[in-house]
Amino acid sequence: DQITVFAAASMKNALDEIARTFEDETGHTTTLVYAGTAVLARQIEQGAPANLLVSASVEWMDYLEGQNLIVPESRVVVTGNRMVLIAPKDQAKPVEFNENLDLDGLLVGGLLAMALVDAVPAGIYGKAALSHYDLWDEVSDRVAQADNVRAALAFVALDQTPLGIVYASDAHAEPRVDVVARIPSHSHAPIRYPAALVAGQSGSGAKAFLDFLTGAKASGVFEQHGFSVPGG
Amino acid sequence: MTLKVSINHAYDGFSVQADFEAPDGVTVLFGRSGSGKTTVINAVAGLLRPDSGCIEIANRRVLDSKAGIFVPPHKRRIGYIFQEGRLFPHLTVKQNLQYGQRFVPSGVVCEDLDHVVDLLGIAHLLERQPVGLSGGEKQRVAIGRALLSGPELLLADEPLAALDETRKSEILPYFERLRSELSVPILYVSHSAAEVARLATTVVVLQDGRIARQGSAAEVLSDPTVMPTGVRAVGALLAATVKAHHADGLSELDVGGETLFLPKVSQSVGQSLRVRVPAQDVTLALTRPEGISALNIVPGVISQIRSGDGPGVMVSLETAAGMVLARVTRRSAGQLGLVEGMTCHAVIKTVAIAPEDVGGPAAGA
Amino acid sequence: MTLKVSINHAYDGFSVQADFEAPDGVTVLFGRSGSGKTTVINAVAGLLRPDSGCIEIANRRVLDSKAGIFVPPHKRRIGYIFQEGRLFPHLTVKQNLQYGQRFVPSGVVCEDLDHVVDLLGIAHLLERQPVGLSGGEKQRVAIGRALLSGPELLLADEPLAALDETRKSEILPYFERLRSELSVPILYVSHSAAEVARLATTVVVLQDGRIARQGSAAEVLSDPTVMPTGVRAVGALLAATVKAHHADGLSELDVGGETLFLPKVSQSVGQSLRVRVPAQDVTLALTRPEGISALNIVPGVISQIRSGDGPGVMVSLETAAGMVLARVTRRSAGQLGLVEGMTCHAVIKTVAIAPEDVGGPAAGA
Amino acid sequence: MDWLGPEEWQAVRLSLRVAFWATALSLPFGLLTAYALARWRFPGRQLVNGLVHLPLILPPVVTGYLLLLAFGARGPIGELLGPLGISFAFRWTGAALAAAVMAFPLMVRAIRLSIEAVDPKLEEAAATLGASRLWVFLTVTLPLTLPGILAGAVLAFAKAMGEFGATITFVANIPGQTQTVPSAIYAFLQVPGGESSAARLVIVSIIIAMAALLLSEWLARRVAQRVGARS
Amino acid sequence: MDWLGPEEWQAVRLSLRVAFWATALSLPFGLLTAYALARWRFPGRQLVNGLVHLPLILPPVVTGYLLLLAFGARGPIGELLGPLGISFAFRWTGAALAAAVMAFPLMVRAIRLSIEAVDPKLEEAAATLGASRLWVFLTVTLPLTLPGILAGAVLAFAKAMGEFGATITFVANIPGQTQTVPSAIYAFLQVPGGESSAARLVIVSIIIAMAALLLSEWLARRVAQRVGARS
Ligand SMILES: Nc1ncnc2c1ncn2[C@@H]1O[C@H](COP(=O)(O)OP(=O)(O)OP(=O)(O)O)[C@@H](O)[C@H]1O
Ligand SMILES: Nc1ncnc2c1ncn2[C@@H]1O[C@H](COP(=O)(O)OP(=O)(O)OP(=O)(O)O)[C@@H](O)[C@H]1O
Ligand code: MOO
Ligand SMILES: [Mg+2]
Ligand SMILES: [Mg+2]
Repeated sequence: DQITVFAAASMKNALDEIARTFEDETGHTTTLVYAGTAVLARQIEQGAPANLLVSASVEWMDYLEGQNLIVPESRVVVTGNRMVLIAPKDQAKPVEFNENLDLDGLLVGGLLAMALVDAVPAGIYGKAALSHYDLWDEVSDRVAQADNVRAALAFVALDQTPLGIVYASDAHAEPRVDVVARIPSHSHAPIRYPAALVAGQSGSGAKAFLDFLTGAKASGVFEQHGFSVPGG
Repeated sequence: MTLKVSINHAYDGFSVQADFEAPDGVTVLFGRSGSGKTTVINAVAGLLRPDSGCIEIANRRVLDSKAGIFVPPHKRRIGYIFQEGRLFPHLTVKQNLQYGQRFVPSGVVCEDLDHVVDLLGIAHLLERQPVGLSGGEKQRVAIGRALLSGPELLLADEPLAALDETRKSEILPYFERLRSELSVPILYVSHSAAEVARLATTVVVLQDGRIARQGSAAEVLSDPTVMPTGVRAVGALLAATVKAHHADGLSELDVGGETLFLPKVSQSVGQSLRVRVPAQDVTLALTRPEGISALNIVPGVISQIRSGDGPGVMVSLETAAGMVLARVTRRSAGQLGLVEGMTCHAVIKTVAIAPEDVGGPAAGA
Repeated sequence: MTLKVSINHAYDGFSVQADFEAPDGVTVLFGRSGSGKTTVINAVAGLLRPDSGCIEIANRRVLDSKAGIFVPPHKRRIGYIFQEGRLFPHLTVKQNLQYGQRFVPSGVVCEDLDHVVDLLGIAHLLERQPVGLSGGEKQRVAIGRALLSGPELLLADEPLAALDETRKSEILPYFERLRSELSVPILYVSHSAAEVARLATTVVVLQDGRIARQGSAAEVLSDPTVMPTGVRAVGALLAATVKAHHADGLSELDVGGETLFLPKVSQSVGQSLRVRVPAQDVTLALTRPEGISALNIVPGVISQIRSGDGPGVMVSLETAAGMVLARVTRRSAGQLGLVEGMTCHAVIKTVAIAPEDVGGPAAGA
Repeated sequence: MDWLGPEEWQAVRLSLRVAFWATALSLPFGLLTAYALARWRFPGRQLVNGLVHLPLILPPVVTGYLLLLAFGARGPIGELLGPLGISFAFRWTGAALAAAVMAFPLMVRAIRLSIEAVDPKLEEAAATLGASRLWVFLTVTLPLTLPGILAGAVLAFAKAMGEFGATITFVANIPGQTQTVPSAIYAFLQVPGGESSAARLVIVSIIIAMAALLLSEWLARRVAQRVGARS
Repeated sequence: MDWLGPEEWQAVRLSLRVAFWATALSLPFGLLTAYALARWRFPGRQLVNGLVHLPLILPPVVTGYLLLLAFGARGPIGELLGPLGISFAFRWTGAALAAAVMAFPLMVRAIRLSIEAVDPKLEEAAATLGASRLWVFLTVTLPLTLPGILAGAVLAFAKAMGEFGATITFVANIPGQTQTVPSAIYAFLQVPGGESSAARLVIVSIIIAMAALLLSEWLARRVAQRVGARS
């Protein structure tokens, strides 16, 4: 079969690898379409030719489910992630991320890079974590919000901001940044990447790919790219 | 009637009200700057929709404001020669010439490209772009282009005004050839007496937006009261026939039995032509002067003496050659005791007749 | 010397090589179309950088190709009057006039706006935009604008060429007034004999990019071999003084003791002026003709008879009024037996002298 | 060149195709709109003018979203055209539509200016020679406007080559179908280590766009020469 | 109007400020570039022309990224200007810079065309009256180019109002500092159900841009009248 997968852009590296393995093993061919989750969800709403959606946002998956645009039974969480606090390489010592965190001191007048805190999942999680430790009000007007988490990562990687909050998977792949703190996952809603078959478009191939995504090989690849299995 | 015009049009502060009929041949719309000539000719072309009126071209009604008829320019079957040429800069001369050909209704017999090119002497220009042409060359191409669109009426709005004297005398003969060799009637706007003299079958004089006079070229040119360009342009128009060309560079013309010598004219022996004799170049003598360098001395009877505001009087002399006008000072007229009915001689200097005042055969004249 | 020019410039297929000095007064660059006049005047203005040469304006060297000197146009202290006016469309007439004033070097005494406005009769136009002006009005403003920039040399490139006869005769007097009332020297490009006659102190004749002749207006105009516009433009230039204005509209002039009657001239009694008498308007008579309407009969001695290619010969007559030229047919000359040394009479028709041939006092002439 | 992978070459080819068709197919509409804005006085003229400029004013994402709503498979226009076999949704044709819409204001501006520069007197002259309004337009206005049309077209082409926001929002980023060079660049920029791949694509787009630009300047000069500046 | 929240109003005000300064400050450079491209023949002219067009050709994200590399706090130009107290990084000035860069090709195009339409004979005339090249430019070329400059400026303003990709990549989205209307719209579109909030901001930007457009057309007509078309 020819399977078209709509997937959140930040999963490109991992999914490309998984899809290759899947193709090799099954003989199916896959087309991976990457864009922001919001864009993909809207397109599915408008009848996009996707067999499968891998979302970076639980909310959008809920929304599509509410519109009966996905096959609810097929919905699974394929992987998860953690948030981390990062700094440009070799510029900061590891710290603890808790209510005693001296963000002010760490920022030294600079900004904290994040994804859009009210719109993009990575930003929403990050803001939740900061709020959880009562750090949000202190820094809220010093957050440089990027349109996606990659751009936030770039700010730190290019040494434009002293700190950033991004996914562990992003930090993992970017050699120009150091993780200075892992953000406790209980401080925000669990980070999950739900996937589901698109209603009316679900062939057997798509189902097979979805199964493959939840399989052990895929989990291994996800882990290699810094994703962490939900609950793990 | 080739053309019937009856229009009213008002601009801010100026109105044109013109009513005339133009027969075959060349009708010159004559008038000073701002008298409304362009307004009239544009109305005929359909480039201007007058407030009201009625226009007929070759018995087709192209405008009738009462009946709500307004035929757009491209359906009027006219050819318009503009003062500035308006050649299409992106086409070669040949393509410019051929531009209108494709729009000629089938069945209409139309001028032949080669013939027109010949007539206008532009064969060597065909492959060039208009940019490099001189003003005179441009105008000849513009004439050809208008001709080749198969018009039932040619319009020309001061086609020579932008040219210098040399170019002017280069182009005028082409219009004469159009008049004599082709059957298309022409409505020609001008404020030059020389052009009227050479081209006009009929003259329509416009003054301040009104028709002041209509008549033959000879009538209008000899009338100082309507000459829009002033008394210096008044003159007689004589119809002549070429009798001989002489070896010393003079042509001998017969004008109603009288002989006139002019610097060599282009017509051949036996052909007729018209000669404008400006009134200011005519001297009057009581007796035939002897021992004088002027070759042309024509006797006649004074039929009228009109004086204007200036120091001059206009004397009309009935001669065998036709009416000759002489403009002399009031003082001379007094000293010579000129009165109507008196016999005297018109002395016309041979070399004073300008080449632009000697024209081709007068169609219909 | 006000202006020294010595330049070489080659275009594709045409080269200009001009070398002349212009004294104070009006120097007319005279030549037919394409002879290189604009090239020369643009080199003087600095709008064209000639291949090589040397130009001095009022003893300032503005071009010296050897020394690598090239003063840009805005530092040459010239005023240039273009054929097409080139008024700034976004400025009012007044602003156009004042445009150059701010660039006048301090310390230079410059024409006064009111004086220039008066001189040119444009007071009523000051608040208008150039768009609505007639061609003649535009040119007057252009003249004023050039004057007010405090130039040490005025340049004019056929400033009247784009105008019709009426407008021309409207503007010419203003140039005469410039010549007589202001001290700025003028380099004036023209191909009109009438303009040369009225304006020129010195004439430089250009032919095919070379200087063919340089001399006073009277000399050049009377020489058929260099007249660029052909034999019809040749004529004598007479220096006259107004003796009286008569009630019948004639002015009586004294020309070297001879009396000449002309239609009323604008100069007042006692003032001097120049009159161009075109050769073709002069008739020769062996004896003083009687009973003839021409008022001006001047006796003289034939000093030269030149014949050209055409049917005419040019007869120079030494008279008390100065040299008078008559163009008569070869046939007449033969019939009358004209030879050098012979005495005869020049008959000049009063009304044949065109108003544009009668000019203001000749500065330096 | 082996420094672009097959998928990248595919994106380059697709971008060229998209930009070409976006330009070619919007040209007649651009011409018509420019002519109408330049020469006609009709009620609602300013409205049309404003509408044409909208894609310039709005964030591309919004334009893409509006296109998605209108031309998507479920959108009103999409449903209308669907039975005719015309579909834009998630196909390269849709990418072309998005690029065309985004480039339209630039194209119209350029053409309009050059139409306004054509002397109406030449059009009058053509009419007196028997040419109807349409013929006048085709044989006089159009050729004289050619330099402007060229400029407009190449501007549109360049813009189409670079369009991203509206395209990805409207037709996503499907390799081989809707993944143009800019979306490929975007995708590369979304993953760590993608910068160098992105940079290679950036260089390719610059080369193509520059070539188009140079070509157009050269053509415009040639046309201008032939037509004769200020004749 | 109470249908926009205070933060949205802030975005509107900021967008206006950004677009205004982006237009105003890039205008002199746009003029100079347009003049150079229109009137001077210098080596590398086509290169400059190409560079000017780059932001049109490249995906905005790339432009934003390049701006970040050059003008960011650690970028070569950023480090140069930093000590002078000029900083673009994460400030509204950076948003203005990004908008200016993105709008620059449009501005230059429009101005260049109108400079090319100015008759050099008028400039010559001014020189003979004593005006130096600069004066000629200021008193003749510039006023005669005004309609084109206006058109270019308003085009740039409109584009600046709509610019998003380069801006957010360069200076992020800091409410009150760099959150322009387009980033606010983008943010709304990222969450389910955000469409209606986005729509309100879209309408506001349309109104503003249309007003600018109408104003410019009106001004251009007035100027053209005063200057006298084809005189
Ligand atoms: N579009 C117009 N609006 C207002 N007035 C006009 C318009 N066109 C012409 N006029 C005026 O109408 C009068 C006649 O103009 P027209 O062009 O018909 O004259 P003309 O005889 O052709 O003059 P010319 O010999 O100068 O060409 C002039 O006073 C002119 O100012
Ligand atoms: N830029 C140019 N390139 C090539 N040839 C030129 C150029 N300018 C002028 N010429 C040629 O040089 C010759 C002299 O031109 P110029 O304009 O100086 O003559 P002119 O005497 O002013 O003529 P006119 O009376 O027609 O204005 C002409 O043959 C013309 O074709
Ligand atoms: O991959 Mo996302 O939708 O930018 O978080
Ligand atoms: Mg007229
Ligand atoms: Mg010249």
